[in-house]
Amino acid sequence: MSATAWAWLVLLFPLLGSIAIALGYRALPAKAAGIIGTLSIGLAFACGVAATISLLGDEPHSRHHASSLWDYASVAGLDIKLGIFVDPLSLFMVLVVTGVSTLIHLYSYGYMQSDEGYHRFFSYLNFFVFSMLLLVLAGNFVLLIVGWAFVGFASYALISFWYRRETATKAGMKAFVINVVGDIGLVLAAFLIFREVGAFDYGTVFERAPEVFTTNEWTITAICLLLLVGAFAKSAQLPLHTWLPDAMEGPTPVSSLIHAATMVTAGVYLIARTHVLFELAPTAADVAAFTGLATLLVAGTMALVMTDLKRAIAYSTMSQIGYMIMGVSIGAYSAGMFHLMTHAFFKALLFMAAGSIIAAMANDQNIDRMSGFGKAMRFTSITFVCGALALAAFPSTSGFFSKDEILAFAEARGGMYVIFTVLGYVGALLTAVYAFRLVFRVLPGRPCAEAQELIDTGHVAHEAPKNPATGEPEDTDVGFPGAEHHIAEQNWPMRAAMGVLAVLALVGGLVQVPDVDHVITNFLHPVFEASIFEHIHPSPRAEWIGLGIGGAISLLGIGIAYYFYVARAELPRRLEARLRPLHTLFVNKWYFDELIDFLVVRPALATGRFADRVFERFVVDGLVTGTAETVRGAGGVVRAVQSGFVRSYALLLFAGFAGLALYFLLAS
Amino acid sequence: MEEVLFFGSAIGALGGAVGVIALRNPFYSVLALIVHLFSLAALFLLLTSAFVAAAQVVVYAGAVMVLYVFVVAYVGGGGESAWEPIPGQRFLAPLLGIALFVELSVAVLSSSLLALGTDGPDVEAGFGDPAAIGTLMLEKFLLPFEASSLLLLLAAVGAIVLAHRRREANA
Amino acid sequence: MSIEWYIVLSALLFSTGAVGILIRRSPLVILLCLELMLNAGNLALVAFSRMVGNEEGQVFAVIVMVVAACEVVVGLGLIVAIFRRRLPLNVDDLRELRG
Amino acid sequence: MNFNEPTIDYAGISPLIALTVGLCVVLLSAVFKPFKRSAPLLTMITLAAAAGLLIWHWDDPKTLITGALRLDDLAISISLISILTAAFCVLFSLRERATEEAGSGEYHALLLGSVLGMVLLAQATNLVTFFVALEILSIPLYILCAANLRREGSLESGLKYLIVGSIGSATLLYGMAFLYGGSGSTGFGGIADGIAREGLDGDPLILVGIAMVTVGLAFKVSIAPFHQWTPDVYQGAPTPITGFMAVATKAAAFAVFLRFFDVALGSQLDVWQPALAALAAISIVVGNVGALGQDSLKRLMGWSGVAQAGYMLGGVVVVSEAGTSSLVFYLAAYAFMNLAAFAVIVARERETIFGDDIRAVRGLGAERPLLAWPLTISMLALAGLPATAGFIGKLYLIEALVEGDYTWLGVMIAIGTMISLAYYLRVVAAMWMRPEGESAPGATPAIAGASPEADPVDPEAGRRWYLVGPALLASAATVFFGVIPQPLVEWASHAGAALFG
Amino acid sequence: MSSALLWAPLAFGLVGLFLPRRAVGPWAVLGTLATLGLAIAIVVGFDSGSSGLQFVVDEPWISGLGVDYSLGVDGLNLFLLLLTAVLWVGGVAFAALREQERPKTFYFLMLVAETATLGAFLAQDLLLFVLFFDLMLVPFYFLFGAWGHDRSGEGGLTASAATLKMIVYTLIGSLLMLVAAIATAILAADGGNITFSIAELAREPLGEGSQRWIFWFFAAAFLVKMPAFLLHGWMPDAYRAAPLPVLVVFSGVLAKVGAYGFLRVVLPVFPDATVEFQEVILLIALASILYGSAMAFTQTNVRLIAGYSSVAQLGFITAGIFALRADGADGAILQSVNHGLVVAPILIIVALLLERTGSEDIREMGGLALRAPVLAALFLIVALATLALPGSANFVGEFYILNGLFQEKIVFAFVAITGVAMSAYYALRMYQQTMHNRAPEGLMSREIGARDGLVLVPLVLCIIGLSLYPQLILERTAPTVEKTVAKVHRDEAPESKLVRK
Repeated sequence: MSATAWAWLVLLFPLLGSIAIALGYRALPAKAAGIIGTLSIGLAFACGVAATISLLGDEPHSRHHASSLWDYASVAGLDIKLGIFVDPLSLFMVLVVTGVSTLIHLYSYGYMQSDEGYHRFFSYLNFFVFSMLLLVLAGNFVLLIVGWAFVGFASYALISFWYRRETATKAGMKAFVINVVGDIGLVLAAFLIFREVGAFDYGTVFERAPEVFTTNEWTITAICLLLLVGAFAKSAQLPLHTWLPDAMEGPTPVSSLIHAATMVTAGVYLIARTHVLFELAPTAADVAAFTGLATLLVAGTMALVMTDLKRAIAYSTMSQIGYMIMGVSIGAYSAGMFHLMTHAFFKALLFMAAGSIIAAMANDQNIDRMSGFGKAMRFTSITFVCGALALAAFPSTSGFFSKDEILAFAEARGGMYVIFTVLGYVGALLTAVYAFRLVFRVLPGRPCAEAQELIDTGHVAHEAPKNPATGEPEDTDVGFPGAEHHIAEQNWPMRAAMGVLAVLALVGGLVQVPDVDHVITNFLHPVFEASIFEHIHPSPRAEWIGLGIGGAISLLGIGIAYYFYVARAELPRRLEARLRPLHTLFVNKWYFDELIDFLVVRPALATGRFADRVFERFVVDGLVTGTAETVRGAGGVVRAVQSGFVRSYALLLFAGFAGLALYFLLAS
Repeated sequence: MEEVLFFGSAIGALGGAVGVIALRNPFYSVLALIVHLFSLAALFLLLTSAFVAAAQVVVYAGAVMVLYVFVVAYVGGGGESAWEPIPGQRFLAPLLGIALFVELSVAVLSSSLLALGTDGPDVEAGFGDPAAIGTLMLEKFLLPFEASSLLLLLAAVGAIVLAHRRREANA
Repeated sequence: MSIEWYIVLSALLFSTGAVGILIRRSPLVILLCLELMLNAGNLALVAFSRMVGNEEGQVFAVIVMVVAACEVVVGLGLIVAIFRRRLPLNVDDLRELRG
Repeated sequence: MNFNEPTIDYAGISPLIALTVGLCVVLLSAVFKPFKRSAPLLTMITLAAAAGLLIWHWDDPKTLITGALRLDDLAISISLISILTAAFCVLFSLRERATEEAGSGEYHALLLGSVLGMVLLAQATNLVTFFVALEILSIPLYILCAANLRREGSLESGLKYLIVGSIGSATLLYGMAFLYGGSGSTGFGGIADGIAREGLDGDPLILVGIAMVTVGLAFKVSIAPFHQWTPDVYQGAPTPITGFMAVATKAAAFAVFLRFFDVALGSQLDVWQPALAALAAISIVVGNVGALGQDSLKRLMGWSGVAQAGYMLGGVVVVSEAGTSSLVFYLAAYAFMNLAAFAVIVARERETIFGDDIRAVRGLGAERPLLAWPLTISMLALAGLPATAGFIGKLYLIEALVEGDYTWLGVMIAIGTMISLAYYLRVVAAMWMRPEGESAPGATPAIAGASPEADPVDPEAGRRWYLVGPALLASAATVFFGVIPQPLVEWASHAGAALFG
Repeated sequence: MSSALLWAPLAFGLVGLFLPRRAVGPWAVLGTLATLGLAIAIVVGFDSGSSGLQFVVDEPWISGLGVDYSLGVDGLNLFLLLLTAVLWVGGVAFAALREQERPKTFYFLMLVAETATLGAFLAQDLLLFVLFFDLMLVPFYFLFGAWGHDRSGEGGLTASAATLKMIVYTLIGSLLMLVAAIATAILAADGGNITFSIAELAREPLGEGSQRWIFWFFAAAFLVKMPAFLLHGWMPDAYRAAPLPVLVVFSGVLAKVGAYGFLRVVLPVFPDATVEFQEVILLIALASILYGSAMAFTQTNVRLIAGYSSVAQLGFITAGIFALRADGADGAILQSVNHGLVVAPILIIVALLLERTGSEDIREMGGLALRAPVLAALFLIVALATLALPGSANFVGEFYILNGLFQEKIVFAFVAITGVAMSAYYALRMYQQTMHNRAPEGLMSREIGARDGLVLVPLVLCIIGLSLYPQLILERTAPTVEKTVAKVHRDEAPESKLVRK
């Protein structure tokens, strides 16, 4: 069976799963939904593997296949088929997505058990996976946009999964609208591409692009910038990132799947996928790279001060994606994708661990209230630490190799790109610090009430949960985890998922060790062989030096974290007091929300209100009533003349007579 | 001589007319109209239309005016108040009158029709005498003539409808 | 005596009649004024008939007299009817219908 | 002294004879007790006979009695419209108060007289006939308007009509005098020749003559600014008569309008065309604007009549076959639309205490669908909405106008129609929709209903065959000719051909 | 075939008048279903390859005036006909599930409306088109007025006032269009014999000068009907007054007739004027998009949200047409169908919400999804289609439109696309506020009933099906559109860009 056939199956299973669960929302027992959901993704993963194998079967040069089912909308010179494009890159994404998703489904199977909306959840989740796969497998820009929007919708649906929470619905709306802005960017890019190249499908576009465009001509730059709008919106890069932290309103598995492992990395994939165009528009590429850099630093600072566990991790996600964007835009494609993969492992893991802690805290996500879970939840803590280590790029962990490869490449490209290496390491320091800040604030220390209860009784029971944001009581009937929580330890599916990921987080990096093996690079090579950066290869020496520095920095970071949060726990307060303005800036997320609110939201609403209150009433309606009034007024005059005096009638008659006669006299 | 006659009767006609509209008491107005009619008849004679003149005297001054007098006597022609309820009427009415007069005369005087300036062609003796008129009426204008008789009938019926004293039966 | 004189005179009479209708309120007098206007027409007709030298105008005039008579008859009939209904014999007071 | 009697084509004048005889018979029937109630029947027979005789002459035009009359398809079609209207009027007049007041015989005799006048007028081809016919048409109407002697409004309308009408005739006469003077002839054809012979093209004498004739005719068809009598008289007159006047008078007057201006004054075209166009525009505006917010339905019809006259005058303005045909078509359509409406008004006037006030038709849709539908259709048709004869009529008129380079007048018609929707649909709304904010029915009776001389209420009037029947018939015709207009178009085009063919 | 399709609803309506009250509803549904059957038959029998007219009927109707009864189907109207048939089934069926007062009249009018609308789409004779275009309004005038809601209590208008406003406002356009149509025919004929056949008129266009003013007369009619920005004054009141089942078809179909008119009449017959005024119309379209969206997200009444979003959507459609490129026009037609398919379910859902919450104000709703998951799901799908989520047919429509605009007038495209973002906000907001968040105190929601589901689900299935295979419409539309757009000589094949390189 050909790779494309397998690829179609990859798409098919999640879709079927989603539909089946949705239609059977009354018939199916809860567990069944979970099982179907998990299985369908598992099958998708299997098919993905099969596709990969059959792809590896054929010549490196011919490792790309397009296949289409039917004409989707092909008239008037536009040619849009329902087609997919299978090559190592897309399959790499397929594997990462389906693989991680399977584990997260498994995790959710346990985690969401006490949730009323169980069917809905799995239906949405499957739909998300389908959309994500559509995104990565799409064979032309239009279908890419479709997948792009579908994941956006799925993310919306899952963010506002607990839809009775005002905070959740608001967050969902925010995420959706910002993502639509991204879509628009893509759509305009597509138009421009069509205008210049006359086609939408990858094959034609990438083939013709070099002869159609001259490097850095404005059109290609415009195209790439528009693509970037889409990428940034999806991957939460500055300044379109504000939706991501709010998205943490959704159930934790969602955060771990969509907002850590898969969807948010779509931007990275997009740039890698369209690298042909970006290499024609270096300016745009640099813009992307610098944005990535900025994001990774800014996000890092925010992650440092957040007291909300999930939000903190979310910011770290932003910053990690910053690395990837940076990587793929400076040409370190395989490195970027590599980091994408490792990040998927450890970030998903971190969220899962955080999830089980938060569950134990009855959805209180405030780390100030957490402590002593090390004893209370041993398994969770271990996995959490694994994740943290990988994130902090602790030597030999997955993050260690992937992050470093990017920086090494930047260094190898030389010139101004060295900046990326330098600041990249600064970011790395930040990362290590905030990662272990979390670890040290949550795990060690005197157990807090919940932790204690857990230690004593082996389970926790709470009064009706409250929305931490608004403090209003949650109504559990819409599907909010009830008073009875599922703690990771006590639930094998969750353990399994976390265990596997923990291992991957630790050893996942070994697939790509300088000088030793280059599994990913080799696998992706056919995609990028035409790239102009293909010749750039950091020397093994440089790489090992880089690794050395990286390891040192991460250890340093961990050390700092220990010093601040364990050894001298009162220091942070003092520091805050010292650097008050900086701290407030970070805590308020650099005021991005306020900025956008001021620049976009308010004006829009103001216009709307003006239109409604003033324009509609006075101009539009005035147009109608005005005319009506004039006519009616004329009527009044005519009827006033109709006085009922026969003599005045006669008068008018004679007047008319005189007038008429006068006209005729003049005409004579 | 003709001038004298013309102006005499013209003044009579005009005077009569003015009398009609100026005199407060309807009864006097009627009398004024009679004067007017007679002088008009004279003018007709000047225009060598004997039959019309005769008809004028007989029909109008005879029949119609008598009818008038009766009615006035019946309803009692009280004078009317000088108060003018319609704004501008008293001011506009004469104005319009003058305007009409001017326009009509201009139309006549500025006409390029030469015959207007003449006394008209000299006509043979029979012109406008009953015989001639009668012939026309029975030949060319037979239908209008008959029709007008029908009109008289209808008018009579109308008068009955309007003026007959209704028996209270069907009221 | 040229025809113009007659026509101008008739025009004068016509206007007089018109003015009369405009300023008088008694229906009786208004009827009289209508007579004036018709007679002005007659005078014009007869004068013209003299001018063009055929009697058609005169015949017309005679018929107009008949018509005038009929109008008078009907008008007087109306006046009588109104009088019988005990309504004021003043056209200004007959304005129930207006607007 | 000898005179050679004119050759008289008795066949040709047979319709006139029929009407005359019928008139006399009806009049006599009033005198003999046994026939007291037979007047309506006799009238109907007379009308039928006349109509038959007219149709008999369809399509063979001839000049009658030494050029006094011209019996052609224009005359015939117009006469038929008048006769049809009269027939409806007879039905409406059954059980009508005015009929009893005036005495059935006299009433119908006068009606027939008026019809006779119209038939004459439609055929008239010389000034004298023209004038006499006009008077025969008008004088009975003066009387009929006042026929409901108990009601002040009726008398008032009669007197107003008489006074203003006589001014109109006097003016008309004076204008005729001028034209006679200028051309030395009283025949339409003669006038045209005379003007040419004397070389009086554009001579003030002639033109002012035309002006005065225009005033006289415009008054008859109630063109603004000579329209003011219309609403008052329409409202005051007995409703059947109003219906009759509204349609028949217009038809006849327009017939002579066409004939006189196109035959006698065709040469002065370029002078009077713009004037008439202007008048048309004025009355379109004035009529429609005046009708807004009228509560009395008859009055409303009066104002709308002014506007409609404006539309129709367009047919005269463009001196063309199409113009004539369209005008005739519109008149026919107009007859159906109006008669349907008046049938309903008569019925409601008799069965409610509101007289002809709009409140009389409120809730009609639920109460009397058989009346509501005709009135609705007629209103929609008058408003020129599609699938009604009214739409086709407007289409026809506008097409003629555009062909005659009077597109702007066509646009005026369109604009007028828009305004007119406001009041036509108000009536429809009253019938079908929940009453607007104003006082609920029965709160205060209408002016007409309230006055002591109110006619007795006949709660069954809404079911009488002689009211419902005509209403349905007329509205059915309105729709029929809206959907299948071809026959009527053919018919009208004959009329057009009569003048220009 | 075309004739059958055209008259079927009317026939059923007439029969319905003579059925017992209870049977009318089902009978009407049957009628609409039969019509739908015919429409489907036409779509099936349609030869997607050809660009010419099919199922042609061409009989002389009023030969005197050059008006023919000529119908035909081609790519432009094929799916609009189908849409009409579908939505009418939806609207009538939904109405039939509820108690209607005066059911006979109600369903009769509904079916008349369907015939009129189908007529407007089918007509290939300019005057026939105008006729049906005007006729469409009449039944809706009654339906809104007599079965509508009185809003005078809440600072709005009474039903009759609102509907009067609507009809007068919209007829202003159509009446001018009547004049314009006639002028077109006569000028085109000049002297020769008149024809209104659109194909004939398109053969050789009029002179620049006359095209200019005639173009605007037509444009006015279409823009008002849509309604476009500044001319939408009638819309809010009408939408608030309308009974929902009627609004379903009204807002679903009638607006499209305007857009269709541009394609059917304006582009082919007035090509030069079209090119000349392209920018002006595009500006109006943009204004509609932005203003409609801006209004839509300030409104809290669900009807008005739907109404203003329609303004925006029609803006898109107009923009697509006046891109004067094949792709734009293709998108416009596709989008017309899509919009019809989404706005109808939305309004049906509004009706259901009204029955559950007793309010149409989204501020007074919330949390309904809890008890009505299915209803919520359906609503969600519709909402997503409304905001043209990529993957929906609406997206394809907008994509084509905007692509056409982009290639033709890049700046306009950039402005227009902001409308997409806004639509995302207001559509989602409408869904969230009603289905999500906390329910107000004492608000008891309930699941959608099976029979209502029977009405709603098929519509939603149509949306989904079309989303999966929009090519269905596009490939049948394309050939005719190509031809139509070619008429304005602006059609560049997209590849031509490549030649430059």
